[in-house]
Amino acid sequence: MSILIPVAVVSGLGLVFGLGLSYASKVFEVKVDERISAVREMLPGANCGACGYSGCDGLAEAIINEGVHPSRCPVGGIAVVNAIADYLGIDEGSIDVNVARVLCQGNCDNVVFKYNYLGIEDCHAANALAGGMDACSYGCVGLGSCKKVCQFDAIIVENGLARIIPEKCTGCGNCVAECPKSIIKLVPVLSGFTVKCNNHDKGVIARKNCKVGCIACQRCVKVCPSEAITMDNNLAVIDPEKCTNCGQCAEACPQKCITNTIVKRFK
Amino acid sequence: MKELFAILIGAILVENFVLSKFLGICPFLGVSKKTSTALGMSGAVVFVLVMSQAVTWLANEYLLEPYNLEYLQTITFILVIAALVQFVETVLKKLMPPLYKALGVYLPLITTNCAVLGSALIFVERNYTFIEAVVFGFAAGLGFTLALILFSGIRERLETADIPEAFKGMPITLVAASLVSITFIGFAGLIIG
Amino acid sequence: MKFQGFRGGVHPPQAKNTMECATVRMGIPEKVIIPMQQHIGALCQTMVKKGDTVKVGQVIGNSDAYVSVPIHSSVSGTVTAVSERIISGSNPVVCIEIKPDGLQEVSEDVKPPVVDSKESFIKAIRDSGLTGLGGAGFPTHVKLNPPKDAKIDTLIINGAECEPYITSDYRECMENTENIVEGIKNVLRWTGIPKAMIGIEDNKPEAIKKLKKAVENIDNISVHGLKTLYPQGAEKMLIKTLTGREVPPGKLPSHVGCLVMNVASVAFVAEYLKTGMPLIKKRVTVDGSSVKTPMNIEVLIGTPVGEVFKFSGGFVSEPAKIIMGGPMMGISLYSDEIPVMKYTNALLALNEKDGKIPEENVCIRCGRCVSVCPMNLLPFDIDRLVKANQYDDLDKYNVMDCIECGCCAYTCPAKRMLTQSIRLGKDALRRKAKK
Amino acid sequence: MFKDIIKPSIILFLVCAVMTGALAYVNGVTEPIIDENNKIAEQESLKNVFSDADNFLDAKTGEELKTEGIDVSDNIEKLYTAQKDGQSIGYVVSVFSSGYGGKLKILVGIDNDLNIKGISLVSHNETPGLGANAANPKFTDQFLGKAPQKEFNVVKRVPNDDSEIQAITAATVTSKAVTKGVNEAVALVRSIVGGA
Amino acid sequence: MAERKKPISVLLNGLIKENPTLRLLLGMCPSLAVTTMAKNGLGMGAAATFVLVGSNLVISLIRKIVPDKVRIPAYITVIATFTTIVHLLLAAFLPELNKQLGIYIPLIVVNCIIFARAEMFAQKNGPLLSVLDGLGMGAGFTLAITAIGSVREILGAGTWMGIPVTVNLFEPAIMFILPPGGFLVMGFLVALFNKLADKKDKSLECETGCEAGCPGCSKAANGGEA
Amino acid sequence: MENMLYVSSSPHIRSEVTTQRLMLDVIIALIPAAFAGIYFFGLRAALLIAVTVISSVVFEYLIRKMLKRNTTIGDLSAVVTGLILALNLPSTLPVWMAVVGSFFAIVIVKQLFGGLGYNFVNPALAARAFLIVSYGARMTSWTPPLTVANDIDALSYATPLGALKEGGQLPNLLDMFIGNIGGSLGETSALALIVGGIYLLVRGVITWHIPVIYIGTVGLLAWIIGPDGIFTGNPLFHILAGGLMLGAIFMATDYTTSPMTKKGVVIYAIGCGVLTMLFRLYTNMPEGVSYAILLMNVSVPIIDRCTKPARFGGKAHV
Ligand SMILES: Cc1cc2nc3c(=O)[nH]c(=O)nc-3n(C[C@H](O)[C@H](O)[C@H](O)COP(=O)(O)O)c2cc1C
Ligand SMILES: Cc1cc2nc3c(=O)[nH]c(=O)nc-3n(C[C@H](O)[C@H](O)[C@H](O)COP(=O)(O)O)c2cc1C
Ligand SMILES: Cc1cc2nc3c(=O)[nH]c(=O)nc-3n(C[C@H](O)[C@H](O)[C@H](O)COP(=O)(O)O)c2cc1C
Ligand SMILES: Cc1cc2nc3c(=O)[nH]c(=O)nc-3n(C[C@H](O)[C@H](O)[C@H](O)CO)c2cc1C
Ligand code: SF4
Ligand code: SF4
Ligand code: SF4
Ligand code: SF4
Ligand code: FES
Repeated sequence: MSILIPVAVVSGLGLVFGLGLSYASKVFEVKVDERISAVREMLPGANCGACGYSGCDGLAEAIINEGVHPSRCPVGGIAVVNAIADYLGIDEGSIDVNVARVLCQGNCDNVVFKYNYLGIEDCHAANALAGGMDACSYGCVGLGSCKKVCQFDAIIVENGLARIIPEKCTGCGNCVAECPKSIIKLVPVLSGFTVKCNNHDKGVIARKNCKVGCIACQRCVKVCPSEAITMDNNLAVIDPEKCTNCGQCAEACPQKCITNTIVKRFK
Repeated sequence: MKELFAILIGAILVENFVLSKFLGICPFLGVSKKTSTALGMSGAVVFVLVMSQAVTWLANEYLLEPYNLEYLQTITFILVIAALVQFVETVLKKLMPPLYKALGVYLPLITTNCAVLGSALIFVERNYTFIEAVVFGFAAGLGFTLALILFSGIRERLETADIPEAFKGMPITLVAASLVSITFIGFAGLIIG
Repeated sequence: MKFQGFRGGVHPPQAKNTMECATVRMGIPEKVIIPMQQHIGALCQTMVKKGDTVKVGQVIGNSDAYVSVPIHSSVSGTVTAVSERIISGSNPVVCIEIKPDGLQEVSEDVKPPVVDSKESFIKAIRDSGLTGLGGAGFPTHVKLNPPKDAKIDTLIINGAECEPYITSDYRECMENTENIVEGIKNVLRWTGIPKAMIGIEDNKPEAIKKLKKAVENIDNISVHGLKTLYPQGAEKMLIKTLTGREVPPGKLPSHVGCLVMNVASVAFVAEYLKTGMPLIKKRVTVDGSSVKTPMNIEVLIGTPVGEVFKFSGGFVSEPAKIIMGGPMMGISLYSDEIPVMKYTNALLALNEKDGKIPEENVCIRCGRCVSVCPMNLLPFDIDRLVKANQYDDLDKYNVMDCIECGCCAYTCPAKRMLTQSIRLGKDALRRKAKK
Repeated sequence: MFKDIIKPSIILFLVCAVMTGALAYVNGVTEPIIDENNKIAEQESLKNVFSDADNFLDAKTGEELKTEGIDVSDNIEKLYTAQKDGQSIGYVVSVFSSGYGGKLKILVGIDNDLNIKGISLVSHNETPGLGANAANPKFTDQFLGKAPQKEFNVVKRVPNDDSEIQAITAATVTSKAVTKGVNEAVALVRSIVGGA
Repeated sequence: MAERKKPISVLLNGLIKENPTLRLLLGMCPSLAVTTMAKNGLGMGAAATFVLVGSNLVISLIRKIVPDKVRIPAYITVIATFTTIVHLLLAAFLPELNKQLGIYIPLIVVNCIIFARAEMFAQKNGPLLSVLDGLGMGAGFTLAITAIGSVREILGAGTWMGIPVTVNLFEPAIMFILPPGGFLVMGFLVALFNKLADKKDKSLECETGCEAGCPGCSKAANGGEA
Repeated sequence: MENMLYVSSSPHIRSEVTTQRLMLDVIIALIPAAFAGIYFFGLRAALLIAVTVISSVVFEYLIRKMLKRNTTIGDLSAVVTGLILALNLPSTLPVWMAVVGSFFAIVIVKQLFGGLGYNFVNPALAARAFLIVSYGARMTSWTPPLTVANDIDALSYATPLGALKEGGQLPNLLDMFIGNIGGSLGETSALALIVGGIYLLVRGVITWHIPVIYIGTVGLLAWIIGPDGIFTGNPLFHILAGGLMLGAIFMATDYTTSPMTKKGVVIYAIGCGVLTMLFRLYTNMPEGVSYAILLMNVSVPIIDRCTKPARFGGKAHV
């Protein structure tokens, strides 16, 4: 008896609740798509918004509801895309693994200053005042606005110049959008030689303002065996498709503004 | 009436669940980042506390006491609470989507919130009547709300504060809770009634 | 009339050293540099090229856009360069550099306009090249032609001149009183606005007296002394003080039936209607701790500021900072090659001590910035969020309402760069909106 | 139907049944022990305040005393009769009082001659280090001995006579609360044994 | 969960890397409420460990047959049973400790650690691993709250496990055994632990530890924003 | 132009007021109260003041060093905290406890949260609360002022509010005004505190709102809730007693822990007044100023949130 009553009471409750809950969940059923949360789990969870949706949740919803391809997420890399594609049973597609690169070498030693900036440490703030304190109006301001938006700690600013650590960069593109000088570009990781300058001034002016800027002397254009280099408004541009990474341009450049940026990890 | 008032003030200020009784700390720490979420959670807690006090009181009075089954309090109460919460959640989701949107996400979290079961255990300990138990639940919920809202304001301020690396996140939150708790000691000697 | 006033404001030291300095006319400079954008609105296209000869008053830049005004040559001479330069903003602006020939030959296009209707009046104002001379540089013809549904009942003439140092508007009132009154009459006549109010801060009693006298016999123009309180001259504050009306956020003065013009702007209207000579010169206050002789100078637009300083007698000490405009709102220049522009009303050269901005300390939450902000904003909070890069929460703080008066940063004991921070926040919000 | 409703319910039912069964079993084992523990604990605590006694009769509650026509204050919880060798030699009164942090429960042992034999704070919620020091013998021992004709009084200095109780520093509230409880207990016993 | 877990690592996991109290911040109420003395920490820890092991075992055994709809009530029933058993045992054999721990013993049932482990671990793993996980987590919990209890007892009462240790060193500061002291000591210990524990692994730090939707974790906070 | 020009965003001028100057003014304003404390409680008071000020500054220096941050002792806020803490202590407090108080104020309440401007409760008051809770007996053993010391039992001297609670002899109002009563070493002399307060007002360091509304609320409530029914209270007694003057003039006005807007300040000051009287009249504690201010400190973020000024030309947004 001393066992029966308690068992009856509690399991009776259990039965009632079991029935009630099951019944209620049937009556009040609201459909949710489990796939969304599954996909959400697979995404990296950085919520960086690089995909163009409101964070990872947004992309997960879009992948399921709008059929957006998982390669929209530039952060997770192939592994994530594969996993999601496997889960959904769709084609993996191709994703370009990009990495950000700062197209400027004008640190405090190389570039000439035009004024003494007193104000908030922020590139936009300085840029609003006559385009920043560097005499070269195209170059890195060096106050680290890009660094503030990089969620992966991939940017360091040293000696007035932003530098990206390619091993950490996921290619999310946040910094690209943030830089007031638009000198950060996403390039395929495997592209090697890059003109690390963004200056479109005439050679004379460029030389006056910066020790390592492109002066449009065209030596690289002439020396390139694969015709991968063209001049765009006083600035040499290398087409990564054509570039064979031979490195002759870098040697020819008198300003040393072409460098081999290929990273060991990706070799 | 005076009794009820004493219970009300007592549970809100003197024996504040969070700050002096240590009940419901998890949601207090987890959901106090933003005042808006804190409001949502508080609403849900008050709601569930009042309902669960009523239901558990009835269960205790009519199921357990008659058969001398006090030792089954824990299991019965928690079962009743879990079922209640889940039921409310399901119903709200269907019938009152706006309210569900506001409170719903917090509901499942409340099952494992000490405050709900704790206040049930406390009314048993103190032999409260039905009304007293419900008022106590309501007051405990208000006390929780008060602490949570004040704390969420503080945490929003901490968000942009220049906190030492090691203390960022939970540690500073706990230290802040400690300071808030010190200030509530002021109420400890409140003579009610 | 009851003083309604606005909330907040500060009392920076007035330093109006040049009150009694009658305007001196400066001659023709070695060269003039005329930027193709000296106003809010569309950039002007250059109408001349290198090597062309130009005459005084000749249109050298113009645009088809409505919100834009033509730009005239202030000298006669030869165009020596058309090139992009950085003036003060982030983007380079096309500038025309002219080497004066010293003859100041006037263009044949310069002749008094024929005004016989509102339309022809507006057109004449546009042709005059007038943009607000109060400092904002908004094309006046746009202002004078408000949307059809806006019923303007008051023309407000801004003679507040609340910034420290500057006295150019005061000199305008003292030296050009008739033109001010006549300009007002013209504007009233052609726009159909029934009455005008002139507002002048009460630290300029002479100007108030003089203008009062000038409008003695005119019913619909009145002169009002205003409490000396920065930023009394900001149009929203002025409207509030004079009429008690508050211009709602994001709305224009016309929304509350007002139109605000600077005293120099109206005086120029009168002058132009009489002579047809477009806007090619500007009265500028030269002052600051590095300047030897503070004075008011009438300068041809396009004159490099270095030459203006030289004309005034040079420096007592090497300037550490040059400001175009007042110390509260003005723009600091990176070079003395920057030219005087239409909206330039003062040039200040400060020495090392005055030019340096103290370092930022942490906010002590003293609340001073909140209590001085005339727009009722919470500058410390905006600053806090901007510094933490939390732009998402910024919308709630009405950042866009800020008129950048600088009261908050001026008053902050921790010397926080609040106004700059808020500008940064505005900038970020604009960028976000664009995205 | 079965899969959606009946099956979950049955399973929950079974889980509950099995689990409660186990519980009821454990309870069956522990219940007597717990009861025994409680009894022993009660006797111990009574003995603590009345060490001469060897047995305590079952308690009468405040209500019961009232029905017997004895004038008791509402704060009296229970009255135990202390026996030695089957003879009633005194009483133990369990009395409530309200202190700084809420209710205090005090046991006061008083013999038939109105000598206070012992005092203990059975439960309290006073601040450790302040009010909680009232549980120390250093404080409670002040009450031992013959109960005063009038009442115990709390003072904040060195007591002049036996009816004065020196308050614990910075915990006057607690000191007064305990004293009030003792006074009520003495009053009750006094009214039972009469005069003396 | 494709990868196989090593029993040892499962056991040790709870001690440091995922210490339920100091890293995942689960079950905060007992961690704060009963830790006025080191002894209470030990007792509470032992009781909770018993419940953890028991419920993990039973749940991992029945996980396959319990349908989703009644999963929560079923698990809770199991946990509540073990809690009550502990309660009864304590009352019978350690009545003093039972009195000290008060309502926090029955409250073990809502201790997030236990439910979280049921959902996160026992639900997905076999009985052996689940028991080990329970042991590890329980040990981690015990260790943590005993540590908190020790600090509070020494600073606040000048004793350790009831033995006076600071007699003439300093007057103990009572605040440490009152509620504010609980929060304060906990805060410092969590800070210390964060520093000691795997630094790189920042994501674990309190915010995303718990996947059971337990209140302490960021899911709760984010849920409200969504 | 040979040298590089400075370029910065407007405004280009700044007012004379600096953080350091404000703190210096507060220190100056506290000097009369400090001297009154030394006069009434003797050299022990001077010792405590010196110890808390020095230890506060040293802790501030050390902790900033430890956290590898810039040194901030130059802004003098640590001196203010130390000074105010000292004025809140009974003159008999053991010196090491005062040092522990400074540690709590500077390290735990202030610097852990980021230092000046970031703490959300008043450091000195929180430290006082910590000491009261931790060493209650020591923190409430008042000695009489030296001026009346000889004839009364030194250990059990009551503060006016203590006397009110216990039904002792109430001091006369003049003694209370001058400071010839028991209490914390800096709170007794209303005269000295008011002199300091006027200095702060004149220097524009504080506005009248908080002190006047706070004290006014206390006076009003004291008058309304009198011992013999409604409107029979003695407002002056409550105004001069306890730490109200010190609290209202120097502690409730602390920038960092008071609201930012005028409306907020009014709510805050009324709240302080109401809570003070609640604590004084309805709790076992004789004194309520500390906890009242601390509780209002804690409410400041929410007050700030609810009192955003109305937008110029429109309704407040959110
Ligand atoms: C985009 C834009 C449109 C404007 N349109 C008008 C207008 O239609 N009518 C008018 O009176 N003022 C107009 N203004 C001018 C403003 O009212 C104001 O005079 C100008 O922005 C300068 O303000 P401030 O002098 O207070 O700085 C406009 C300004 C801007 C920026
Ligand atoms: C903070 C601030 C201060 C201003 N001070 C003056 C002033 O003193 N005098 C003035 O004419 N305009 C001043 N302005 C500009 C006016 O707001 C407004 O643009 C001008 O009076 C319009 O006249 P305008 O278009 O003829 O220039 C100020 C603007 C701001 C934002
Ligand atoms: C945090 C705190 C806890 C206190 N705890 C007690 C207590 O447990 N018992 C008590 O009598 N007084 C306690 N007090 C002190 C009372 O508020 C009151 O000051 C004291 O009882 C008056 O006694 P005295 O006249 O001996 O100073 C406490 C005060 C504080 C601030
Ligand atoms: C008017 C005024 C009052 C102050 N009051 C206090 C105070 O009561 N306690 C304190 O620790 N610091 C006080 N300070 C100093 C400083 O603001 C305080 O330490 C900050 O709270 C630290 O962030 C005060 C400063 C000012 C300007
Ligand atoms: S460096 Fe730029 S692209 Fe790379 S991760 Fe950081 S923000 Fe994204
Ligand atoms: S790369 Fe762009 S954003 Fe980054 S520091 Fe340079 S200018 Fe600033
Ligand atoms: S600059 Fe902007 S925020 Fe600052 S006082 Fe002026 S309007 Fe207000
Ligand atoms: S004026 Fe400066 S110190 Fe004061 S609140 Fe504003 S930002 Fe902070
Ligand atoms: S242990 Fe989580 S709410 Fe109490």
